[in-house]
Amino acid sequence: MAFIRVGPDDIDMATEIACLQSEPGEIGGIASFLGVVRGGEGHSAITAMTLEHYPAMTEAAIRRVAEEAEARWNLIGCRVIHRVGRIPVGGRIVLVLTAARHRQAALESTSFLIDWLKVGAPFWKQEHLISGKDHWVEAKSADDLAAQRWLVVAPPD
Amino acid sequence: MAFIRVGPDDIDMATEIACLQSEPGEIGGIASFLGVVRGGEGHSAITAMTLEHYPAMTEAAIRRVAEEAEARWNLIGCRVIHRVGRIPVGGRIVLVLTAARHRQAALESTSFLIDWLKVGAPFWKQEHLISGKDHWVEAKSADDLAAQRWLVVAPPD
Amino acid sequence: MKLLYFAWLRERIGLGEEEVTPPSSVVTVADLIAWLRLRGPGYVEALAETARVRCAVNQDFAKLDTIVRPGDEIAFFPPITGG
Amino acid sequence: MKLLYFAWLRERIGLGEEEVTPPSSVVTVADLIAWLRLRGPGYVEALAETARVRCAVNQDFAKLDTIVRPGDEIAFFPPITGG
Repeated sequence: MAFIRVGPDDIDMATEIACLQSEPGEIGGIASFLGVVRGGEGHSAITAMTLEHYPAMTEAAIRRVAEEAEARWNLIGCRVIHRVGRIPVGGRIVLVLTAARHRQAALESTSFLIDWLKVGAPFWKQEHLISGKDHWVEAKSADDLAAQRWLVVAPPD
Repeated sequence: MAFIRVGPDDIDMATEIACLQSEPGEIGGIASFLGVVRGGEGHSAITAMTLEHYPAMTEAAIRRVAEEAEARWNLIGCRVIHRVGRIPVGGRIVLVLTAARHRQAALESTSFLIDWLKVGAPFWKQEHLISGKDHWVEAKSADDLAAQRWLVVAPPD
Repeated sequence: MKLLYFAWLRERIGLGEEEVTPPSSVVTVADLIAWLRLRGPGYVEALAETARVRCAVNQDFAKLDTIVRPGDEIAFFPPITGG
Repeated sequence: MKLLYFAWLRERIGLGEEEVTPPSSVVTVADLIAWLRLRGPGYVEALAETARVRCAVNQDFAKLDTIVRPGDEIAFFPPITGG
């Protein structure tokens, strides 16, 4: 059963892995992706990032896709933790964790989920520049292309 | 600089991630693969696994390939921890951890490194069956094929 | 119907949420956007470029021709930047 | 030269490491295997199927026709099962 959490609390990787390992099943490999706030350089150097989301929609949307991944890759477990609110440079934003019998299922499903989160889950990032200005991050067309690798449909234009 | 450790000590993921994050550079994503001992079922149910290796060769071979991965995917950091000795069911065998500016570099290089470890680093696994018998794990041709995806050459026949 | 605004749309419109009762001539998301633009300069600024605006109707991603009905929850926001 | 045996080759031969001085007719890995098979049933059992035996000369993977020299460290082992 996919576990989803969206909220301001920091991500504790060790705890999440322990929870995943307590799932019944023959786990052979656990893959993960942890996204962190990049500081940027020069004019685009930032001190922190604020993540906004659409609460009524976020968890349900992530759960739907996480369950799709569980079925597609026959996962033993899957955890997606996405933070919202203000996160300083170097801070954790998102953790995707999947467990499977075999490594390829775990690695591919992790890749799939993070590619989807970039374009399919209603989050928006605002960067707080060192200059004091705030700046909403623009969506990247590269992210749409990455999601399309998995035949995931990005939200319609 | 790739960090490699081969030895009997357990793997502490949180510590390894903290070490990786202390590398200078603009880390945006950290990918990982953690391999654990699968219990098996029925006649092939096991209680533990023992990993043997070729000490004079292992670390040097892993370092060479980890540095190749760092260059190929422009990684900010890379840690490969491989345990040897007896490990119980559910225990951690191997951790591959990579950090990059962007998620795809981190995820792909992790996949590459674990695929290579399966066929290119001189480790051998012995399973300890519940029945009391010991059994050397046979190499899988699927692992050779996985390594070939990356144009990695498995040891010659 | 209940309208929600996120990210820079929220900032430009100046509120995150409101109840509206558009006339019966508002049938689709596109109609709703056109009607909202009449409500003031913040709305015009937020909804000027429909290419940069995304919409969800009752928590499902919607298109410009998606039908909107009284009682719906309709959210407007920029392209997603999650993960 | 120094020979190392790993995994089930070590078990069948009954030791993990030994120093040997093969005759000068032993030039390649294949020659060395043929000569080792004369040393007893454990060697025969371990080295019977060369398709299941891998070799490294001075910590580099080697083939049957790789040259071996006095002073080399030569390891025999099954196909790798790491990771």
